[in-house]
Amino acid sequence: MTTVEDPVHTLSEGVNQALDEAMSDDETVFCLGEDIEDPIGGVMRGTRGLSTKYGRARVRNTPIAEQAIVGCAIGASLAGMRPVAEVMLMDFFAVCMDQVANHAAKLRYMSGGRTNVPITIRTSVGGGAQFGAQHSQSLEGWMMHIPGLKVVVPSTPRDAKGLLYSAIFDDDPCIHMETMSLLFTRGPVPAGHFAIPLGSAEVKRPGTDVTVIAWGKEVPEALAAAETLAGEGTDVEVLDLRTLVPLDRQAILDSVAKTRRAVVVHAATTFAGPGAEIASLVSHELFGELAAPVERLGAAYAPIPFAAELETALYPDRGRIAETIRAMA
Amino acid sequence: MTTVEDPVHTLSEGVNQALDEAMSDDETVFCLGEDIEDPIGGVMRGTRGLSTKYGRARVRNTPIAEQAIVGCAIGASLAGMRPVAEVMLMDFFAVCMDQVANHAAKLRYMSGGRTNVPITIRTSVGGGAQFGAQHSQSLEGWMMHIPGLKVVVPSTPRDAKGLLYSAIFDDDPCIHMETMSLLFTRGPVPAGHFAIPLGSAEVKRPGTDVTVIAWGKEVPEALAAAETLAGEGTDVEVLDLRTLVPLDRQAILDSVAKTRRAVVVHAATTFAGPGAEIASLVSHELFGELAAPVERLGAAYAPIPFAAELETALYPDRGRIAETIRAMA
Amino acid sequence: MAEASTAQVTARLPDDAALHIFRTMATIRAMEDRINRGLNAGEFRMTFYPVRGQEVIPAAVSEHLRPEDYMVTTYRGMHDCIAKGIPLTELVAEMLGRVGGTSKGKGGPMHLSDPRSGLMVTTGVVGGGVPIAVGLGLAAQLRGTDQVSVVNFGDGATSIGATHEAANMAALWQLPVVFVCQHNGYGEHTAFADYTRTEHLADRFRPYGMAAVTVDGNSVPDMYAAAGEAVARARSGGGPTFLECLTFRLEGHSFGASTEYVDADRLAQARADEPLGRYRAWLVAEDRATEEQLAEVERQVDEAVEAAVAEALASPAPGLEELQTDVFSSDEAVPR
Amino acid sequence: MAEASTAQVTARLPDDAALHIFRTMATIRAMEDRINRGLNAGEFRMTFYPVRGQEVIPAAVSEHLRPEDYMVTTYRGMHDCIAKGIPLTELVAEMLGRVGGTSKGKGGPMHLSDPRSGLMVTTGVVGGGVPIAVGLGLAAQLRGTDQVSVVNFGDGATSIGATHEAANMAALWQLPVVFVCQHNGYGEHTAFADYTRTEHLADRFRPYGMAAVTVDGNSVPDMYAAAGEAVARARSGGGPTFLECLTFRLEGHSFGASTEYVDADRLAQARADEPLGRYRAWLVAEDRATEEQLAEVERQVDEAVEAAVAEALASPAPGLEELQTDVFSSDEAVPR
Ligand SMILES: Cc1ncc(C[n+]2csc(CCOP(=O)(O)OP(=O)(O)O)c2C)c(N)n1
Ligand SMILES: Cc1ncc(C[n+]2csc(CCOP(=O)(O)OP(=O)(O)O)c2C)c(N)n1
Ligand SMILES: [Mg+2]
Ligand SMILES: [Mg+2]
Repeated sequence: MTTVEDPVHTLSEGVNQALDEAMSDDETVFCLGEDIEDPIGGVMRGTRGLSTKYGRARVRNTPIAEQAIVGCAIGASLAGMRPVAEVMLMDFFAVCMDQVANHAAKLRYMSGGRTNVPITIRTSVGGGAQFGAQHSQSLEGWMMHIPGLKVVVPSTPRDAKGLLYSAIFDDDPCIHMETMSLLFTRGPVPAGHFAIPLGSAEVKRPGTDVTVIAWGKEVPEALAAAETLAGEGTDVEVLDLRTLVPLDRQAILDSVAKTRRAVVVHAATTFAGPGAEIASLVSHELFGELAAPVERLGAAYAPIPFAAELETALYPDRGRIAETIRAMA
Repeated sequence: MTTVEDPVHTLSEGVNQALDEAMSDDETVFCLGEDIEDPIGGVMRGTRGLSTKYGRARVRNTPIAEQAIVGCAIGASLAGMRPVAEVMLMDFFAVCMDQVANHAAKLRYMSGGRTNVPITIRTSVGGGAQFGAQHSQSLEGWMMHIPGLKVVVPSTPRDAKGLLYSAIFDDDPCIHMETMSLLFTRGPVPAGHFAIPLGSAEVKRPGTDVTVIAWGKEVPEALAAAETLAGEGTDVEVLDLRTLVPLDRQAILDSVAKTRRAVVVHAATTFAGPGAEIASLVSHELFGELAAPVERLGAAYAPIPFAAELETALYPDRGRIAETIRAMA
Repeated sequence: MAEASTAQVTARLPDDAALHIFRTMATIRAMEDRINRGLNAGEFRMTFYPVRGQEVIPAAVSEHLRPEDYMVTTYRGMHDCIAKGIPLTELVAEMLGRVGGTSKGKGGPMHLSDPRSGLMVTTGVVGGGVPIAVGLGLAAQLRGTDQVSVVNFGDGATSIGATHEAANMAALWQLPVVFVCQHNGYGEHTAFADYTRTEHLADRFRPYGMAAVTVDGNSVPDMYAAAGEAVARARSGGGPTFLECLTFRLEGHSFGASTEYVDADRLAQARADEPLGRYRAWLVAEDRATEEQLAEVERQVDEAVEAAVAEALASPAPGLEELQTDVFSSDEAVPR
Repeated sequence: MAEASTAQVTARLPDDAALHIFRTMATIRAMEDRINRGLNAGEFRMTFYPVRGQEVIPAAVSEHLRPEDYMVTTYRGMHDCIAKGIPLTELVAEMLGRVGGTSKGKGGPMHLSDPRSGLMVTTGVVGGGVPIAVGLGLAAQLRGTDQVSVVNFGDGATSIGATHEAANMAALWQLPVVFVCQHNGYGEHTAFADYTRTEHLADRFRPYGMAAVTVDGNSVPDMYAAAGEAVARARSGGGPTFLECLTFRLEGHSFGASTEYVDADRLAQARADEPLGRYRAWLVAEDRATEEQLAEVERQVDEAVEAAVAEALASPAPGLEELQTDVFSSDEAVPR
């Protein structure tokens, strides 16, 4: 657990520390991506300082060529390296999904276990910053649907450090989603070596009346809604899934079995989105035991608009989460 | 409705007739894709005869370059054409998702309605034919999750003709999924002009005890299971969604409101798959009115194996559908 | 090379074109200056991708284009949009996310488009617009019109696959496409020499079977001549051309972004030699225009820009009813 | 050109290599013939992509490789797999979907791999393996080993973006990668001239800053020499090479597929001049081997192939417990 002594850092610094620890622990870890070398150190600063510390062989800028970036990481991993590739924004997975879904995810199985792909793909997830329809998408739903990919979405600096470290040393391909709106939020981060196992959700706020299941961008919104509702006498439990694959099924079912009410909240589009899996799981496993239907709150069905007023309306926020919960009581 | 006089054709012929009708009706309709010209006329024969009839300007072979194929279709459509692009297999959308998801799906919205993308992308969907992990995927879940794409999945020759014709003349980008295992199955197809509006599911078999919601590859399996169960006194309704976007929400809810039991069956991977949207919808809208939890039957969570014994076990079939329904009684 | 060709082509730049190119460049510069003032003063916010130093390219290219010709560009495309003729007020309003914008504020600065002026797509995905431009060219060819499709992209976009797929297809079908590679020396924070060993990008595209030339993108006479040949070739059915237009990015990747990775001397020198000032002096020196004429043009474009920004700022944000319109041709198709 | 270089390089093909190349080619041919017999007789089923006529390329390339060198190939890669040394029984068993296969029957003919023999990936996606091979080369460079990474792909794969992204990256980083483009004249049912205006594919890759040569892929001396230079260059840190290996596809795209779109005369002539027969005659004519020696090799490889197929056929199908293993490193991660 986090202790009071833990120094405070941003989520971006948590990412940076995990990369630093991993590179110093293991020669086979290296980073590749666009603009990741110093002085820039990544457009979101995740790799800042690392090319200076470990050299440009192990922290290398690439051409603007995501298929080559991810494919190159896959190849190096087949030869025993642990590459950490950066795809600048999650929207750009659309140009390299063949390497991600048809190769990284499938090579272990297609080789009957003779090869494996221990890569980590770090990516920034936009949304809420007026970057427009092509620079704001949360596409974890695509990744979850492809057997063979692990999907990690930290919402705090501490989780970012611990989960990314585990992802890098995991023997399967991991997608590490770094939520832009949280990158510079601050929180305690254990110094030195620190890992959080993949597949363990965390109760970010215990409660008894309703469970909000969230990840990434929406976790702080859920916590804020919980605060508001506490004042109204409703005790909300906030479960941060942290990894979507592996999915902490038990944590979800235990919490909702207790509260008998569930709301799934994410920044991805609601329709055919990741929340549908969680909602179906809960509705099926707890059939007859729920006090209300499982609610799903995600982005409205539309490309992400530029105008701030529209973009704000697109995403679920603390207000809509609170409203939804009130209506379930 | 289909009349007894309708001539019998394969699903592939239904596709071919829709293309032929559309090209003869409208000069702006043209086809592009790999190996679509005669004598081959498409590796699945969908365009057979059309380059001979309409010339190689309107039915044109392309290089092996799906980003260029789809992007070229988008550009031509912005200029008022109605291109029908062929992506040989759905797995290959992974190399062109940027054009599909970041451009075709978003351009209308990103231009505030000043432009639109009336393209149709035809694609064959494998599965069950021992083509292996990279040539067998059903990826409709990816498409449904991207606002702006329409998704069409005929299961009969008649539906293929009527739906494809509507897709070609629809003003939005449509993905037309042609299920390989059904391509050469036969059924009545109305001669001449024939269109089925997008967004209308069809009850392929009326029933009162349980609703099986299916599309594409799994529709015949559902019908076969229904026959078996009829003999056991269980009356199964089979609802073929036919289009996933627009989704015929009303047809789904009406049927399940009547039967109070629902099973969603598809060839796509179950986890985080399209069935989760349907199951969540039904569980939410009919909360408290269902006699059993909504069941989801899809492909097991694994890359698609080559060995026939394993591939057969991966997909839901008539046997597993029947078992599942028996267990719900 | 720039020298030589300048000499031989100068003659081919008519006075009216020379002046109109100046007006276009001055408008682009005035708009960028006005946006910088607004951003620095906190008058408004937007993500802005500077085009300073790249004005010559679209100004010269568009001189050969008609409104019905097609153009595709990128996030760094304000200069292309202005040169192609997007009304200034709609342009600024869109960049500000106002309902009076080209996309009612739903697209934003990275997604400017206005089919009426032929600006069909602005994409934020590197390389994403290139295959689309090929399709616009195919439509013109299939229809038998003599429209031309021009696609603008950066040097960094030559590293991504879509650009190559599109080039091969355009050459194969001899489509009326002009590939305008605005080679400003950087892909975001990475210098050209750090992402490829290719010396001249034109050498990569010639083997597809298309004309491919390297031109001084900061020289109006050179750009005017090279673009003229490319557009004429496309219009007359001669197929595509790749123009490697050498220029230099005078600012950071986006407004306010650092340039610490850029060689300071080279940057200082490039700024001192910036193309608008260079061209202005050339016009006077060559007796193409008088100081007074140019000052008058500058006065006019400042006025137009000022008016456009004021009008745009007066435009309200789009209403919430816009959130789920323009998703499909009919709102009924939108899943609830 | 083939003529000239043949003359000058013949000397450089040592007798033992010449004979071993014959053995490799004969094994590939014997396996293809055996598979055809099995398929025609209905003895077994599989999707099969003929390699007949392309045997020289991997036989000559692999002569310069070590087991620890890496190779990546495509669905049309049985010849590459055999040349790189995948045990024949495991190879056939995988193509038949048996548990004794390289992937326990879970991969199939399009996904043969065996890290022990250095065959790392067989992909079914055109162009998909090229960036992966670049990464294998990068691993060797980072580790400071002198391993070489060889990637095989078809002429049609030069139209797809991934191949270009990979080429630029390999050249930029001077990686030990050999790009072996097996130019057999067709991409599925489309002829080379119908999908590009490029004359020599090597011209497209040279501008990335790598050595790029066009070689007669049906001539053992030429292929042996060109591959030798490329592999030596890679091993010694000299960077990547693109080899455009000219050959001809003697069968349809896949077993049983039509060849109606292929010029009948050209096909007949190519079949008459097929490389194994041509090479066999050359070995005897050049006194590199006697008729008896070659007949003995053929007897041995037939025997080996026959034994491998028999053993593979005796291997059972994978058990159902295999369905969800090898998805992740631990089965617990598999969602229920
Ligand atoms: C596919 C993709 N990868 C990465 C990015 C992030 N990105 C935006 S602009 C840019 C640099 C592009 O450089 P260049 O093509 O030279 O254009 P310039 O910005 O210099 O005009 C990058 C990497 C993107 N938008 N799309
Ligand atoms: C991305 C992608 N598009 C289309 C296909 C379908 N396809 C399989 S093989 C093939 C032809 C490839 O031609 P070439 O690269 O010359 O290889 P060859 O088959 O001649 O060895 C095509 C189009 C594919 N496998 N992958
Ligand atoms: Mg640039
Ligand atoms: Mg070929």
